[in-house]
Amino acid sequence: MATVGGFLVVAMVLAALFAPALAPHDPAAADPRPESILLPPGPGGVMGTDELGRDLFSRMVYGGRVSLSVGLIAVGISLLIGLTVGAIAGYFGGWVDSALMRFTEMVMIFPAFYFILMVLAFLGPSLRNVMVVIGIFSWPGLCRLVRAEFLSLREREYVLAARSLGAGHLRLIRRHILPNALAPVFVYATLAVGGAILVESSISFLGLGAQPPTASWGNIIAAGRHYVESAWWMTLFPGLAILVTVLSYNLLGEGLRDRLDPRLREGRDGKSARG
Amino acid sequence: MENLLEVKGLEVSFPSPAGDFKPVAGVDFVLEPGRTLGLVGESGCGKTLTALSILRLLPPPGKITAGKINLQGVDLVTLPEKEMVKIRGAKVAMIFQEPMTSLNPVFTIGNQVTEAIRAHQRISRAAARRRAVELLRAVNIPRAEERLGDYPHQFSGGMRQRVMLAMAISCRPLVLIADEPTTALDVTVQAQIMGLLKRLREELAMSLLLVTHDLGIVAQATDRVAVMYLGRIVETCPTPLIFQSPAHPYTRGLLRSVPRLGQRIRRLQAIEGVVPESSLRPRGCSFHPRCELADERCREAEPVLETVGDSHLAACHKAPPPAGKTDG
Amino acid sequence: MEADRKEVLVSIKDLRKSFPVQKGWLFRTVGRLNAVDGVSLEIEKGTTTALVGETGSGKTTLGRLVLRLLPADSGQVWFQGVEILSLPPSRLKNLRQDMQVIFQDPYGSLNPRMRVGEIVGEGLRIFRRGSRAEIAEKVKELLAKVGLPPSARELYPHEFSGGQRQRIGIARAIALRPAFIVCDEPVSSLDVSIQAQILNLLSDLQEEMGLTYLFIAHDLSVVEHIADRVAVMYRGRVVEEAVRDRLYRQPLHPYTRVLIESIPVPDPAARPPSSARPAPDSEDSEAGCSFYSRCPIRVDRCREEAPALREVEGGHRAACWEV
Amino acid sequence: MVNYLLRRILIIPVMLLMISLITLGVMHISPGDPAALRYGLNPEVSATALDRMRELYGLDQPFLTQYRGWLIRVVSLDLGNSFIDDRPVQTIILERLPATLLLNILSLALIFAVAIPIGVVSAWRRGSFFDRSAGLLVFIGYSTPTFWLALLLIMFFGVRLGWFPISGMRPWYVQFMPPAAQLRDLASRLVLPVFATAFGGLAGLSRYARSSVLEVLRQDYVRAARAKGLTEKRVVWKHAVKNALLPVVTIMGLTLPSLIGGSVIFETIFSWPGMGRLGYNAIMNYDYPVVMGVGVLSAFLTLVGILISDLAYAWIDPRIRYR
Repeated sequence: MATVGGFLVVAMVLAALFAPALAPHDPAAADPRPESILLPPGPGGVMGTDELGRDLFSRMVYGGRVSLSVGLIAVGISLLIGLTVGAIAGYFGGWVDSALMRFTEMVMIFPAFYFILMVLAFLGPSLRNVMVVIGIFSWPGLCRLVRAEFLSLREREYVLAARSLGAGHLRLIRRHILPNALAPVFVYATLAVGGAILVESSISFLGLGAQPPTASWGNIIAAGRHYVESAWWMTLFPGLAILVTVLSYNLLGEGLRDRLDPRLREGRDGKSARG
Repeated sequence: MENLLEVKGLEVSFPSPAGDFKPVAGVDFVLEPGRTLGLVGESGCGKTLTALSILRLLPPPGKITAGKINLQGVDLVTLPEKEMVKIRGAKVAMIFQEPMTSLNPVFTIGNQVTEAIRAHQRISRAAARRRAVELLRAVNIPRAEERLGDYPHQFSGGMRQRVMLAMAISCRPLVLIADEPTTALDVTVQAQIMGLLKRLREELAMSLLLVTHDLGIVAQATDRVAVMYLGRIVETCPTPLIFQSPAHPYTRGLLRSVPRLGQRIRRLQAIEGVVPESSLRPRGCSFHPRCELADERCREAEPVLETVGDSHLAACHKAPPPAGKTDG
Repeated sequence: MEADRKEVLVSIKDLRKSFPVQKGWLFRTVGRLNAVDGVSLEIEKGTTTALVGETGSGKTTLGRLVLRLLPADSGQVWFQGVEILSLPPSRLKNLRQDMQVIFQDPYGSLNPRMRVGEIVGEGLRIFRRGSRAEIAEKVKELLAKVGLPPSARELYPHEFSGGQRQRIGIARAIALRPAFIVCDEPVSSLDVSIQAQILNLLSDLQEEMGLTYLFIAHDLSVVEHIADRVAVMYRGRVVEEAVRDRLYRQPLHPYTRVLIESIPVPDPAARPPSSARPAPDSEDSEAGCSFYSRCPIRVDRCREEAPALREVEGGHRAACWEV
Repeated sequence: MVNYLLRRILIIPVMLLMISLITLGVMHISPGDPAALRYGLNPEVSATALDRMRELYGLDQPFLTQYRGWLIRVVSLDLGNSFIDDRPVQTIILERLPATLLLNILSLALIFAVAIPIGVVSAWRRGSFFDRSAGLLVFIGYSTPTFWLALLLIMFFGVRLGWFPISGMRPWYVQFMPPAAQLRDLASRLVLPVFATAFGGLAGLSRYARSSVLEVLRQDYVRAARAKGLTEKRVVWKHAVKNALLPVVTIMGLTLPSLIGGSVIFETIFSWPGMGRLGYNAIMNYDYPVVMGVGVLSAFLTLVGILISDLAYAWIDPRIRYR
């Protein structure tokens, strides 16, 4: 499962990197003559053309760049915030923890999507803003995970042993706590990339993400929405692309979880069955 | 005496990609009516899995792959699951090592005890409730009637084990399996639970299969003992004999390494080496790498349980012949 | 008896620690639990002092307070003439070289992502005791000392059995040549055959390195084997303390007696363990003796007034009105 | 318990404060930002809006003064008037609220009714054909962009097959029909939006329920229940399900924000006259008072929902009910 997911993820990253080589046409090159708009998939283009006569396949390839970069950077931002806040809360505990967690809870139950739309509309929709805003609203889950790991790890006896050997805060975190907390964080981050891509596509669909003429899967669907009855390909292909991309991150994440997180491993090894 | 429960050649396997491994590899013992058999061994020797096999409650993917478990002449190994449900809790009951987690936290004690009663007896709710109160009194829980409405978290570990015991005896089982019933409890509570167990066994004329690692408990509470090592029984005899004249070097080593109250010695005599993983069972006698008497034969041929004395069996090439007795 | 007394290495004075009692998922504080409730104890150099008690008696907490792995609420701990609870962190670090700890759980006490060599050598690296090569050499020696092959350095903890892991933990604890080690139930999760090996190893090391142990345990038979002095704890207090032989031959406190009588002896001819009265469902009164409700020899005074630990005779202390 | 609930309720004003602060902060920056006007979908509206904003909030004044003014209005339940049609914001929102509640409550009910049985059966029959196919479906469902799914539904069931109407909730002509027919009309209009709204949560929750039941099935008390002689059915549906519900209920509370976010999309796609579409249109038209009103109310609804899920948790778990 992880292998399939990993393969797809790599393939898609490569496609995004080499988009100019892969796309047969300029994604923004319009050809608004009646005979070249809304062409079904065929010799003119493997995925047909859109309402402005642009080659849909080329637009899809470039749209992939948008989705991937938004997904990765937004998760990067949320990792940065989540790891920092979670580590501080979990390591120091006490009132620091309470204060940070109250705050995290609030962000968590915030009707984030609505506020993302609002912020984007008021500050101006741009891809950079989309990444930042998604990152800012999506860290609480990660933060809680990191905190829980830190809270439990810092009570482990091997951490106590290191403390009794005179290890300082930095050494404890770097050598003893962080390495043991990273596996679930990594899994979570992988799954979060899929989630961020979904959010980005919804935002673009609502017209507040990537702005035309930049192509993104979400805004292609938004444009295709008006031709649902006549040009199904404009809706179908970008949707499938999102589905497959998100699916591959989820597959990768779940696969990693099965391998890295023994608590969720379903098959039991012999040791746990020892009498 | 007629045998109530007879286990013959029991083998438990866990399939794994690296090949099946057999934590229980040929176990034989009999349990006589009204007697207590102690199943003794260190962690990983397969004693708990042996006990769970009798109720067919092995954790997946574990399976019984060979052997017979005869209860009053009925083989439990081949019994359909539908019939097996009628045995569990009714004819054979079990209590476990962890009283803290063996009760469901979201149901009241009353609910769980009456549930055990009504699983096998067709009686009204009210009657089951009355019976539950009787049972809680039988295991010395104060204010039994009030406590029916309480939840497990309102009970201490010792009290929870009493509740488990109440459920286990609710259908007057023929056999009670107690898997390390006091290991998780403090020594003073342990003494209470063991006393209670002994009393109930006598009053209800049950047979008790007591799984334990504690030779003190064996000495105090059992009639007969079976010592397990790496999934096999290496020695079995009436309890006093194991302390007077242990025949297997492992048993001797075990007895020597236990610190005893009031008998302080300069140095404990440890058994050297470590217990290997059951997946890496040594060839020949599985104890030979740790045995000071081991020779070529022990490395090659696996010893079987043989009579070494009056109802005393041991699986050792070096065990003394039936006539003579050893001083250990 | 007093004349035999050796130099005191660790002196604990009126140590206290309470934890908030939080219940359920809401983690609301419903009261405070006095885990360690005014304990005073002296530990002589080169000896083993055992701390015995049941679950929740506060013995593990006491061990961690003494090492300052947990902050105490009040009280003092003197170690080699220094009061360590008031020490600033900078000076505490140096002190760490002289006091170490061995834990109960050989599975949880070793970092699963570090090689054994790194685990054992960590203290040496923290205090820069030599170059890389010197530390590697030192680690080999330490492993040999606890009975492990030098090849163990390259392996991870999960590749060892429980007893071997406990040896690794011991090697880590003695790496800096400490004077004092808190052994927190070091053998209670091991099988008896392995338990004896580890107990013997601890005795050998004590002899060789002149170590002082605070040996925390719940098993009185093990304690009798290894301890020079024994302190019995009940609900956060020391209720009896004496030289080993005195404590086992003439236990004064009723709790100690119950404890000793409850142990099943591996001898079918021995008397069966007596079962004491069950624990109460109600809490004991705040003011009185904490053992009141379970005590077979209680009198009215015990309910009103808690007895202090006092010397009965020849260094034998007990906290009971009836002795 | 009471204490906890109080804290949960107290968080509401704090949360509302934070929301209004963010909203106002963003507004404070944005109207002066030409970028907003350039990218605005309707420059004329935003230009008028800007003037009205100045007038309404006193944007020339310092931020805190503005905020104080706004707070006073909120406390006196005066959210201002819409820039578009000059009606009071409360009135507009109250008109739209029932439609949103109807949609979301129905989809919540659908999620619960379908996801939990799927999760339980998958866990119980782990590795079976049912489990594997449910797992696959759930996985795909989890990765599907739901707005796209909604379009496909419209395309297929609405346009091609013509089974269901594709937009609106209550067209004007409905009032001339008999009540039963009105209800039937509403039901047919609800099918697609409810399904689309529930889809994402359905996948997530059934997977969650499955792993939660699996976890419970590993517990000691499940083995103990089997040892009592209970049938497998009873073990699963009584002992496992109630425990497994605990984490599911918690996650349910946390699903609410995304349900509300989903309302924006689905109500827009299905032309559903609810709060989500109201909010979206207000955002696109820079109708600040309405934007703020919808934001505050949806935050409030989320908090109420989470409060309900906390109560449900406490109701199931006796460890909380009895402090």
